[in-house]
Amino acid sequence: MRQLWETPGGVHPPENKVQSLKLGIGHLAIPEKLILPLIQHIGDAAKPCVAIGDVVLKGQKIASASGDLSAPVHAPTSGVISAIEDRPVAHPSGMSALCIEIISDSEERWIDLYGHTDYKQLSPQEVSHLIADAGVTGLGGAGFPSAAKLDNGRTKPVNTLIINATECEPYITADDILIRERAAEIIQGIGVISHVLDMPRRILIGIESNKPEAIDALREACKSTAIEVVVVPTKYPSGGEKQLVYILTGQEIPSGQLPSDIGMVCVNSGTAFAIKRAVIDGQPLISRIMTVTGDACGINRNYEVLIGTPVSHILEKNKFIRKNCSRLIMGGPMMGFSLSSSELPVVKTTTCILAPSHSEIPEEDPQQPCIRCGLCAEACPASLLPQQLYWYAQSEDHERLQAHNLFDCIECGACSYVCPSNIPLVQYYRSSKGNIINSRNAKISAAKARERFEFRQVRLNKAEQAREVKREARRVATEKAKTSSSSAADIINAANLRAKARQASPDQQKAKLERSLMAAKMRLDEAQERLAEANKSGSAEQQAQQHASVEGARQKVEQTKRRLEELIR
Amino acid sequence: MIELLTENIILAALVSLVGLGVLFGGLLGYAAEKFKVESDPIVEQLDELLPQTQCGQCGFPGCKPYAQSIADGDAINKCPPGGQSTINAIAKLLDVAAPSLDEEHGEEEIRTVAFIREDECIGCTKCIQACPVDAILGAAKLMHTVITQECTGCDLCVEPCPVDCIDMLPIEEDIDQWRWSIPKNQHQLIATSSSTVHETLT
Amino acid sequence: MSQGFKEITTNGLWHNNPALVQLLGLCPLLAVTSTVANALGLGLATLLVLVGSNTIVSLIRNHVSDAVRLPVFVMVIASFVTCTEMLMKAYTYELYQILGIFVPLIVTNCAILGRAEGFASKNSVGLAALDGFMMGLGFLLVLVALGALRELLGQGTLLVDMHLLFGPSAMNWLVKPFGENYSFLIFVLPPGAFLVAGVLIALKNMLDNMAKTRADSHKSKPVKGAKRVRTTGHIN
Amino acid sequence: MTFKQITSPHGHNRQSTGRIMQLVLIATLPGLLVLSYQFGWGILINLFLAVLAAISAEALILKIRQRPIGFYLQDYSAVVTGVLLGLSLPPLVPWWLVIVATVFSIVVAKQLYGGLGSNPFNPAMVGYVVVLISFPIEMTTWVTPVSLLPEGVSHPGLFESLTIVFAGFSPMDGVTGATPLDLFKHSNGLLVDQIYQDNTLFSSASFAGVGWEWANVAFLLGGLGLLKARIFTWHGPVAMLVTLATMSMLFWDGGSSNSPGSPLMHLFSGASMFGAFFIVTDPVSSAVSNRGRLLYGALIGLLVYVIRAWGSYPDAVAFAVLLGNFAAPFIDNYTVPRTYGHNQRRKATAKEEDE
Repeated sequence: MRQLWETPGGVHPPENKVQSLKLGIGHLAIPEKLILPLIQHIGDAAKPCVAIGDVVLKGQKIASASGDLSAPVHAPTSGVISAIEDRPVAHPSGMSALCIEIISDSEERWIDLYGHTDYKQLSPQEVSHLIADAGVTGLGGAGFPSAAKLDNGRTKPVNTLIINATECEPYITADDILIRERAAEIIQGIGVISHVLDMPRRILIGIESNKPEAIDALREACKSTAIEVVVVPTKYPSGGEKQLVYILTGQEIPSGQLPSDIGMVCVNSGTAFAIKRAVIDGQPLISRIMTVTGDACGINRNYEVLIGTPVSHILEKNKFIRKNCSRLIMGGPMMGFSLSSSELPVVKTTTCILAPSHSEIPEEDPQQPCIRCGLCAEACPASLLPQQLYWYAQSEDHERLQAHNLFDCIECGACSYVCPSNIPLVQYYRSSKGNIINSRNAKISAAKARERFEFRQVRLNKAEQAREVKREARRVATEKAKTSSSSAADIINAANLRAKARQASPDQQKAKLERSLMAAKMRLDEAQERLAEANKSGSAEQQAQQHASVEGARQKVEQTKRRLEELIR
Repeated sequence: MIELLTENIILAALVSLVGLGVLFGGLLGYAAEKFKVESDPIVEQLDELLPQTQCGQCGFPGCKPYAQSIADGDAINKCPPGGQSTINAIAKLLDVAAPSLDEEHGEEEIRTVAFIREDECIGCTKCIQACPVDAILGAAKLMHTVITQECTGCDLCVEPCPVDCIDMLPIEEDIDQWRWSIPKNQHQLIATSSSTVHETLT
Repeated sequence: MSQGFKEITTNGLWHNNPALVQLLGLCPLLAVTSTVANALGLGLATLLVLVGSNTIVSLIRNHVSDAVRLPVFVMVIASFVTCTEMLMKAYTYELYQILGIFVPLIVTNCAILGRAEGFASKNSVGLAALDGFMMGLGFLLVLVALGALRELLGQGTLLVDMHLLFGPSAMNWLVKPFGENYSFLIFVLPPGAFLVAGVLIALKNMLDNMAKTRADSHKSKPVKGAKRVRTTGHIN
Repeated sequence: MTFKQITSPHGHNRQSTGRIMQLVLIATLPGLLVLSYQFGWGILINLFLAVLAAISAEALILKIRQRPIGFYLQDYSAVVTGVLLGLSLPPLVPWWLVIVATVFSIVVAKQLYGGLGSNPFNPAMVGYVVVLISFPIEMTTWVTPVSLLPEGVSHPGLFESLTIVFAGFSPMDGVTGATPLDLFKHSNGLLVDQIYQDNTLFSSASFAGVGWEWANVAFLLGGLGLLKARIFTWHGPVAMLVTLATMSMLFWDGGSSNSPGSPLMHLFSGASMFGAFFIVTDPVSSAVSNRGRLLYGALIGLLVYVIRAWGSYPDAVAFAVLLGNFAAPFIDNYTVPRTYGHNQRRKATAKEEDE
């Protein structure tokens, strides 16, 4: 038995995993429309590389990665591009982002696939490129582009590869069922990853003790390999990357750093599966295993769902009853976010659609004062002091918040879960983090503005000084001319110079007047348009008003014209 | 000498007091030289806290002059773009009570950026001259445009524009800039019965 | 820095009251206000010192270098405290014994040094003396109010021991509104002083707030943005 | 279909402040029963008066502060304060004393600081201390435990108790007497053995003074129940009791005339157990981290012994707790736990340096 380390804190919410494990992985009919957000991962949004009306094949790239930290998007089925526009996406804000919509032709015509069963012949770079090109991102939660993660791991020596199969959130069973049914493919995927990482010294699969069947399947699949299946005690949130690393190795990822900084790479088991598909089968990431559960759904099970499928399509096929549903959650109950609408599409990071009934997850009770009971501090897996953070978040004391390591909070929700006063602690932390980042940014841009302002002052001063020098020189010259031998030639010269200087100005004046004439005319046109409109539909008062403004504009035009003529004369 | 002092108490008192005075005076003078505090760069610290919009709403030509003026004892509530948070920060720095914003200098408004309606711009360069942070690009008789990232939203360019083609637009929040908001804290709401508390939740 | 008579008066008695607003001189304030007589005694002594020190400080203000002003002020104050102490020994010896160390401790009362530094050293003699008187009076009034409340709440009497100040005829000023056996020790002890002083400050703030809201409703709104200047020079 | 947007986590372990307070109330029951058996109706009258006053005072202040009354009363914190006060005040004290203590607790110590969660001091102990130093005579008169009552004398009945409390009659002779800690305080010059022999309070006791020993055992039981229900952690109470025991062990010199008493006597006399499990564990006014609570408890244990042994009051839990409350923010400052991924602990007052 491998030694395990125990993380501080943690909670044991009811697991509720049995419901969705009664049936195996199911398949859904292809929806009529698929909506593919261009940003389904951490980093920069992908750039569309198709146009409206294009016919695309299943697996065809429709948006390519832009920059290092980005991932391409592929068509999940064959069909026609019907829109490239802002649509509401699955995001806690409920806001919109650029999406590509495909109307399916339900023919499922694939592009040609090129698998690389002989990937070991390829260099790690080439394999990583294959992964990047298939649009594989972390399927567990945040959606970090996998190739970027592996590349980053390759820059430093990696001695440990950790496969995260803990799935500690209640309700979610996507990884569990995937392992049960497709363990062998996951192991193949791990092989690909370890090839990219130059064969790390040890490979550990962390899996929670509440998945006996999956554990057996993994052990069976790992028999002839060096991969070690490590069963960790069931506790939320042992599936957090930092927590799992500590449980398995006793090492902590230093604050603000990545696992690769201590020679580790942590990959989700679903991601390993997607990498296998991408490299060995040549299939881009266009579908994922996802749990559909909650009492408001008649059927609870896992599906292999095409990315971009609207949630409503999935719910319809699962005997969803709206009136029973208290809220619609994407992700698990602890860290998932509630959806404002069921029309939003499933993305690469969607692990679960949870539609709980009112009795399952009732309305929150009103918030009560914090009594500093300390339950939150006991539950915190990062050993923070949540009640102090809450206090400082309320008073917006950013310095103290940072001194209390707010940014080490992983937003797991354990503190809010145990809080007897129903304080939405996590929301306070998220909001404070946002405020701190905003004020950091504001500071940076203020510094920039100051720099520009000061530079401008210096520039203006210089110009002024130069002018002053010239003026002074002129004054000296004229005085010299006056006092000394005021010869006729000099006088004439000076007069000529002055005249020249003056002549320049009428030109400028003319230009200026011309400009204002143009502007005045433009305004007159506008005013007349408005008058016409008012005459058509407005009240008498409006008409009179518009009339007056037209009159005013006309006068201005006349006036400018007159002045221009005077000048020319 | 000592005899003289012991016999003449008043003289003794005088001598000892004068002696003490000289001693402590010397000590004070020495300490004043030895532990001299370098001049406090308070102006820099104040300038750091001001929003650097350079808008002039405080009545000073730029943030730095206002910072100087605060250091000289001016009121700290004259900066509308910075708003209450800036006032609080300055008050904390100076260890004084934070007043509320002086409305004679304007109101705290949401941040905006200038936007030039480009088809109306006649290329007069007045806004370029007016911009305190050189955030407007353009040349004479050519259309101008605002570098949005550099614009501080001071609106100094709006007034000089002869054709009124500059708008101050609020910065729109997109999905990247969206932040969670602080939850409404019900127990601090002033309410008169528990039913209203429940209502505020929904 | 020239303030009018009215301003100095209201500042001393109310707006800038040393005890309620500046929270200066809290040590005697809390320690000796267990009865009206104590409070009045110490208040009068402080008043005397404050007027005297303010006057002298104002007189010498142009002859003292900045570096040594504080020692000089303290010296001046200490002289007056000594005078006062001697006076009290001479005329109200029993009260002096009750007040004990707190009479010499007037030297350390920051309210006095504060006024010397903050006002007397910047104003003419007349104004400084007036300021000393008004500040002293403000302090005295708070002391007496505190003393009266604590005496009443703590031992159920009012104006006990007044004969120490005003002679034997004051013996029968004593009032016992709650009967003979009343006692609520906490108000006689220092914690009670904190409580009562806190309540007094709260009361003052409440009155101020009420006055402010009343004044605000009359005041015309200032023009918004009236004081703006152009940071970018003149635009023609 | 549109849905309501709610922040994560979704779901909650259904523990609520009100429920925690109810459990605390239930846990005081064994102690209440033993006290009532030992000292008669006075305890129940105290309890009733204190709870009534606490609820009324809380409601009144909430009304003045324009806060929802029903909502705040539901958290039972006022009731808990009332019950704790009722249990700690001597039986058969005048009614107004109970009212003064409770009103002080709720109004001054709790609501003036901002209500539940914002009070730096334990409200019940503030109320107790206020009446203790204001009315020393009333507060040091305890009722004799039932088994030590003289022949033919019994505790006053309910009606009689009520007249004593409300009409100000004094109880019969023999009904009141000293407490074990009182005895130790006021029997200078006697060997501990002599004290034990001379006083029935000890000679007929099982281990630490008739009446109080069983009341303490009952509070210990209630406290262990709360510990089992995970209402609080073991750190505070255990630290306090261990320190108290250690101190009394260190200064237990086998029973000389200077000895302040045996460890057993200290642990099971006065308000030791009550304080350890019902006062020290008050989350609002204690230190927040587990290490902090260890220190906090230890400090209180130390202070209890110091005041009992060398101070002028026989029992000291209330004073020790208030002093501990003073120190709690200071303790918090130095006991911030080490965060995951950081090498060093930080002080709570530390401020982030801008990088």
